[in-house]
Amino acid sequence: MNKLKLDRRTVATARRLAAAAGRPVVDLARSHTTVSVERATLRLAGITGADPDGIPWVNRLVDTVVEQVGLGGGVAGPVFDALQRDGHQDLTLLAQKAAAGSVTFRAETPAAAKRAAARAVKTGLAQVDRRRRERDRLIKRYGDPKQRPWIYLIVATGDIHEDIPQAQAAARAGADVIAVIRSTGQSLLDYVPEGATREGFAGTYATQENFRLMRAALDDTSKEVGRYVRLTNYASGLCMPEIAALAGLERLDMMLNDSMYGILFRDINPIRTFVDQRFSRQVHARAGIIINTGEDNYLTTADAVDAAHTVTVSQLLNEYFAHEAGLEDWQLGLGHAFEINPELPESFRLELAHALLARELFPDAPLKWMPPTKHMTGDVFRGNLLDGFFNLAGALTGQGILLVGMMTEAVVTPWLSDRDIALQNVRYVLSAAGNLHEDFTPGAFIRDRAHTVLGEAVTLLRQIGRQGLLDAIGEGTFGIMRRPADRGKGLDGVAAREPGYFNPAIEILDGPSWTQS
Amino acid sequence: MNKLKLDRRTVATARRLAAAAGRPVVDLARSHTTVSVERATLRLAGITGADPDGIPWVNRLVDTVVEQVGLGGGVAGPVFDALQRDGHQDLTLLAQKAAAGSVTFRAETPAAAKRAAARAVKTGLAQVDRRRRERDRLIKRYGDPKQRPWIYLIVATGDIHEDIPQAQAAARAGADVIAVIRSTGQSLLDYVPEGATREGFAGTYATQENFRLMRAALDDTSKEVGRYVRLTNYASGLCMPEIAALAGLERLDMMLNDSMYGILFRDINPIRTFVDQRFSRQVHARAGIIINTGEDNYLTTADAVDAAHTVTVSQLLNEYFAHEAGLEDWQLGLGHAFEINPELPESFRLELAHALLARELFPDAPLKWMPPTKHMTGDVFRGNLLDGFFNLAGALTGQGILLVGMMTEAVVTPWLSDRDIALQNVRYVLSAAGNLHEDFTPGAFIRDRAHTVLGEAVTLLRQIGRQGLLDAIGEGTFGIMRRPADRGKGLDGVAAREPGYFNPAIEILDGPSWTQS
Amino acid sequence: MDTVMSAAVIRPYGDTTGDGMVQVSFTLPLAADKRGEGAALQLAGKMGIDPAMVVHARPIGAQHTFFVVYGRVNHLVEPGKVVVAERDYPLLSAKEVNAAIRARLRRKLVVVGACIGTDAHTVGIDAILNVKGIAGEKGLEYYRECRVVNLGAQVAVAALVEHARAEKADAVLVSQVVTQRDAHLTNTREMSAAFREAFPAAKRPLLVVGGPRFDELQTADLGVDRIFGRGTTPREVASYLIHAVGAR
Amino acid sequence: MDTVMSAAVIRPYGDTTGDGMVQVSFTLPLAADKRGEGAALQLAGKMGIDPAMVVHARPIGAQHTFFVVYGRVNHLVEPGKVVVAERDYPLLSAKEVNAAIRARLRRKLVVVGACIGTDAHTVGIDAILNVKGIAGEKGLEYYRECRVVNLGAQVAVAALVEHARAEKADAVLVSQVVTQRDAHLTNTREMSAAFREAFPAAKRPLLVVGGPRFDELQTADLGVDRIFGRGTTPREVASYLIHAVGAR
Ligand code: B12
Ligand code: B12
Ligand SMILES: Cc1ncc(COP(=O)(O)O)c(C=O)c1O
Ligand SMILES: Cc1ncc(COP(=O)(O)O)c(C=O)c1O
Repeated sequence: MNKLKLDRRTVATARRLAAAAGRPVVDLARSHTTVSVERATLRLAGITGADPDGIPWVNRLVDTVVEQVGLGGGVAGPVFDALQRDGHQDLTLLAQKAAAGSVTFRAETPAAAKRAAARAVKTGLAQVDRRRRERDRLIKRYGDPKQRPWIYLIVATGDIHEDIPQAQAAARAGADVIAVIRSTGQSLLDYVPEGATREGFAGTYATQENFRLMRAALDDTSKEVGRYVRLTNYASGLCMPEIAALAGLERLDMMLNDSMYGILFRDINPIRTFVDQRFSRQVHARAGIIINTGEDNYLTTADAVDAAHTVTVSQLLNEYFAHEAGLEDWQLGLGHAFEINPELPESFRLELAHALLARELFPDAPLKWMPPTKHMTGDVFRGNLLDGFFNLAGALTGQGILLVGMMTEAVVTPWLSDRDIALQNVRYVLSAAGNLHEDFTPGAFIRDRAHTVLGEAVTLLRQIGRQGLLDAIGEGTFGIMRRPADRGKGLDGVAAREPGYFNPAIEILDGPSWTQS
Repeated sequence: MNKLKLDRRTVATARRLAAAAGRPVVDLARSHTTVSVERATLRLAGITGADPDGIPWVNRLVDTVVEQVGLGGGVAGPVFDALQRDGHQDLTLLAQKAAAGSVTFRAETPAAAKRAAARAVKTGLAQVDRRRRERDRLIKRYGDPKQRPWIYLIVATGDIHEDIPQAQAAARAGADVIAVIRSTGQSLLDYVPEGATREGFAGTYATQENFRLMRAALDDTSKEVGRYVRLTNYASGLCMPEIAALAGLERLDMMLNDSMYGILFRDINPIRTFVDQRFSRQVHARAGIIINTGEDNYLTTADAVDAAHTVTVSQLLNEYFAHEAGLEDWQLGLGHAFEINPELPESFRLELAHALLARELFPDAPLKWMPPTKHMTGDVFRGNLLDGFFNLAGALTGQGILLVGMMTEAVVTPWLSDRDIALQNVRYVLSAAGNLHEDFTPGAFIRDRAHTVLGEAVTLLRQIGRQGLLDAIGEGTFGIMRRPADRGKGLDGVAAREPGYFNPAIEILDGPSWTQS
Repeated sequence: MDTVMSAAVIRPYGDTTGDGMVQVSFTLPLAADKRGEGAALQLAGKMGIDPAMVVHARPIGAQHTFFVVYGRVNHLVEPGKVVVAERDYPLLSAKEVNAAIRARLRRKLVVVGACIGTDAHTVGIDAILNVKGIAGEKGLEYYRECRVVNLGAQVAVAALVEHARAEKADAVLVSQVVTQRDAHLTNTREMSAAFREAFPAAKRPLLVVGGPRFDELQTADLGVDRIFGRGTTPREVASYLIHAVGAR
Repeated sequence: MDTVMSAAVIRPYGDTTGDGMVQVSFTLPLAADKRGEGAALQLAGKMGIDPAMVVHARPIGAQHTFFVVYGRVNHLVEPGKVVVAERDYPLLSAKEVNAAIRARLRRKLVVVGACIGTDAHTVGIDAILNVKGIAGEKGLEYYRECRVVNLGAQVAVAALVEHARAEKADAVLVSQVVTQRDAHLTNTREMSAAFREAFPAAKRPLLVVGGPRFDELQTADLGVDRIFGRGTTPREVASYLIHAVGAR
């Protein structure tokens, strides 16, 4: 598609600048580790369960190791060393002992312990690989959605047992992807809750058991509807690496995973975020999971016209970081959103320009197109209309994943009936006007706007190249949020990798690229 | 505009065939008269008022004349003869006497009486001309709407005193044209009710006083909003000629006036309709009134895809009849509608094909684009969405007059809030996407569909040419309603014009075209 | 008509069982200020919504305001106490209807249909009567053992009575679509009164009325034998007719 | 807070004064059949809608049905009995606020703001506090005589109390946007209880809470001094603060 007649040279320049801006951050990620990266490694190595207060054993274990020998050498070595010395083969038991104060960890790890650690992690990754093959098989059996964009619906009751029937109802009514929205506050928890949960606020906790329950329910529904229904959750917040690992183990299909969201919107420390980010993406790459990036969020705090180019810049950065972590283009659900003030003259054509720019910049990525939220009001009648025009823009510009907007956006988390009304809306638009793109040939207004945004993005990338990405973030470049590199939550969970740093998961994931078997 | 690449020769053929099919009907109209044509003539000559039962004096007078001397010679002669013989100068008084049985009418009319009749009618037409100049002045003063399409809203409370504030509110909120919907049943009344009325069902009676009150109120509002707000009513039903005359006298700006609606949807006799039709259109031509034809109605009883070509045929016939009656292109609000089943795949693109066909066939006519009604349901959320796509289709295809759809179409006559929601909808679509036509270049699907419909229209016109329009109507060609020429209401009010037929209004209106002074 | 017995009590469902959530909209003849919002909350309260949230308030002119309210309604719905016009006759196929007419009447069943009063909406009655039918079902004209006389729109009650008499109608089917100012109710009552006056009870044709806004339980009030609402299909009507005419 | 006296009694307005027409929608956990519609009518009846028309019924899965109901509500709205949180202080310009602070406090007015609990919606509180402001009005940071400490999102109540003490806050401004499971109410109550415990009554900073779904009349219940709802502007807040702090 080249409806915008973008200049190939400018596009290449933009990519080059994004890589230059991202590279130092990748170096940072490669030279640090975090408690969550280490916990994720142990989770892949097989640790499970939580103490009676609900704190996972993996947290108790890693905390003890860090206390005793520090974080910078990696945790897997000391843990498997202790395990071997102890004679035990069970990480969870070891964690319980460690929590009771009866284990002493050592900084130096013998080769045998390292081998044992590597074996354990490989077992976990093999499970991730099996899950991926299982997905491929089920997709072959039940089929992919017939149409693009895929229809993506959220459930957000806070209670996994209300979520499940609602998700199934949505899938039966046409949803291709179900996202279980996460409880407020989970992103700032430095542990992953355990078990099936029923007490989230405006979302349900992301737990391994909830993942499992929902995936199983949607497998049933996939069979019923003859279409593989995908499941999404959030690899975001302080536990991003661990949740990525759990998602791989439980065959989730997509994950919200953005390079900067946690920094900007959860005030998580930038370095913590970038380190966690890289690991989580490597796991997603391996698991065949499609990531959804979070550029849409910027437009809830910044103006969608003024800040349009910051979305483009972020998409280019997300793309660079994703490729670097091993994700392929088909896994890049780069985000953007229909958030221009509807009172602005030509707002719809401006949306088309922005959406088409993303489409043509990333032709092979299944872009994730987010509905209006900021300018939705309690006027639910108008709301449903706006959502219809959002759906139309999605169809006209060939978006890959359509997050379905709800008329009650400004009122409540979606009701059962809201989803039904919203799905009807999508179905009408796609059926009635889904092919209107054949009759859509952007004129000067749309083309000029797209060129302007791309130009502004290049200028901003140059600027970021000069000052460094961390400083740019510190100065409020994205979403008007200022986030200095030495502030924010979770910084105490970060350490520079020490010379002998050992992490078998990273060794494998950083290693020569494995092929999907 | 030539986005469809219509074949000019086919278009010319279609017009030629329509003229051929219409000509015999015009001959019929020129050789007959009806009680309503005669009453309209007397109304132009100055008769007003009603008897204590609410029956207008003009009805009482015409009935008496017809009883005594028949209809075929025209009524104005006998009436002005009697008036002169009586020494009176007041038609209303004469009517009262005639009703009391104390006037004898003669068939032959002396020249002096004819001159008096012509003078009186000229006075009435002069008033119509004054009204037209007044409109021109007010438009110059207050201005025309800034945008196309003009926004057309209905009020339908049944009570002129509720209608007025609602119409004013609508105009303030952005309506360019207010239509006062008529009470059910009025079209079959063979008289025009008198005075201000408050008891209509699902519409308000069309009376001269109601016209006056509403026009005056909208003149106030025009001044207030700095935009001339147009007023519409119905010149339709058994009293079409009289209502046309009253509309001219009271400066209405548009009138619903279709060549076949009364036949098809009110079972009014075809000949009665065509005769009344021609007179009413001559009056509209003189009054500078824009007519709105009723093709949209066919699609409520016939399928909008199957019968698309019947709309085209009817538009061509309406155009022919209108030109023949002296209307100019800018006065032709030819009707069509967004009535394709929204469940039909590609329904929106089919709508675009149909709407664009009308646009390109009648480039100088202010097409009147009607909203979805038939497929509206009690789901008001979906309803508002459909109306939004209707508005978009209107903008994409350059319609002239947009009748604003209401989300409650399937529920109630419009509420105050429905109009407000509907206006917001229109405003959003026009502001956000009003210029999207710049980016709209119909592809093969839309072009092919338009060509198919035009082809089918030509075929049908040929067929009508062979069998005659009256027979075609008799066989259910339009709206699947079968209406034979010798049946239907109001036939007893029709007479062939006799050799000495005298009607000063028709003489003037048929005469060499007057120019607007 | 019957009443169902069922123990359960239910509430509206927003996104959690029992949450009782509903949406309401209305216009009040008040300005769009805090007082107006307070009045909207008052009304919501009287409707049983508590807590109620005014989520949208939009002035329409200076004297009216449109409100959208969301909230939890505290009424309990008792499905066990719901009274509905249940189908108290078997739903037959066209073939079965024809056979039943032959068996029970030994002649054709005569149906006279019309839109009465000033109502000109014939699509509904045509859907029931004309061959074309609706929703994939053919109309009564298609039934070999029915004789259908469809008088069309805007038929005066007196004329309808005359036709019914002349055709020896077994049943008279009347459609009413316009409901503003309760036109449908007024017209139906006028119609049923006229038939009762014109015919002795035993000879009176069955009176059936239909249209999208009728309450199917209002038969006694309107003086008709049966009411059909939104989405009626011809088969339901045919099955009812042979059931009711046969029972006479 | 005050009560208005007004004789009139009004009704909702559809298209005619006094018609009482309203629109309602809800989902019931019932199948989409006549019984379901009957239950919808029953609920409408309990809400005071009579006559009620079910104009739309759509199954959502096998066990739920969405209904749209129109009808006439028979409640009367008494604007005279409406109680609203009226502004009981003068609305000042930024200049006037600054002057009043100088005059009454002779030092800067200290405001500490935050989103508490797990709520991370800062746009609302930022609109009130940041220079940027909202609806063309600048936020409190812009007021020369205000010292604003905006703690941002997801602040724990204990941390908020500590900051308020450390900054010697005259007023604490808390935002709560997430309302699911009454999160906003729970968090606000926790916050006000903590402040009451931590400060003697005379020293306690003014407690102000805001967000789009609060009921402005609920101050006593929530233990705060003032509640601001949907569409609040910074000037209103600033005017209130100097009025209330000044009055202490
Ligand atoms: C088509 C239509 C028209 C066509 C009618 C063509 C025709 N020959 O029938 C035309 C364009 C002529 C028309 C004109 C008007 N219409 Co009209 N029209 C409609 C529309 C769009 C669809 C109605 C329809 O055909 N439904 C499809 C049929 C199949 O459904 P149905 O009627 O409900 O019938 C089913 C059941 O109810 C039942 N049923 C119905 N009758 C009977 C009878 C029996 C015996 C039985 C057993 C069952 C039965 O079975 C049927 C099949 O399931 C509605 C809006 C809407 N979307 O509903 C407005 C609507 C009905 N019209 C309306 C109005 C006001 C008018 C006008 C009066 C406007 C005006 N003042 O000019 C005019 C004049 C009409 C008149 N004098 O009555 C209003 C009525 C408002 C109200 N509630 O009072 C509506 C609701 C639109 C609106 N919101 O304003 N209309
Ligand atoms: C922007 C936004 C976000 C942004 C927030 C960015 C940021 N830094 O604030 C992002 C994308 C991060 C976000 C995330 C989420 N959001 Co959010 N979000 C919104 C959205 C679209 C707009 C809110 C907004 O900014 N309004 C504009 C401001 C100016 O209005 P306001 O907050 O009402 O403030 C005004 C008044 O209320 C008052 N006021 C407010 N606070 C205060 C305080 C004081 C002291 C005073 C005096 C006045 C005052 O003055 C302000 C100016 O007039 C709403 C939907 C909508 N259209 O309303 C959803 C919404 C609020 N979000 C919601 C949810 C559920 C979430 C998530 C929890 C979803 C999830 N599980 O992932 C997450 C997590 C957030 C969390 N942990 O809290 C729900 C809340 C549902 C409910 N009623 O409980 C909403 C309603 C969307 C929905 N329907 O689901 N969200
Ligand atoms: C990338 C990403 N992560 C996470 C979230 C959700 O926020 P929270 O951090 O509260 O889970 C979002 C918001 O939609 C997001 O875009
Ligand atoms: C041309 C025309 N006349 C009249 C009407 C109104 O019908 P009635 O005959 O009931 O006034 C319509 C319907 O919209 C119409 O299109």
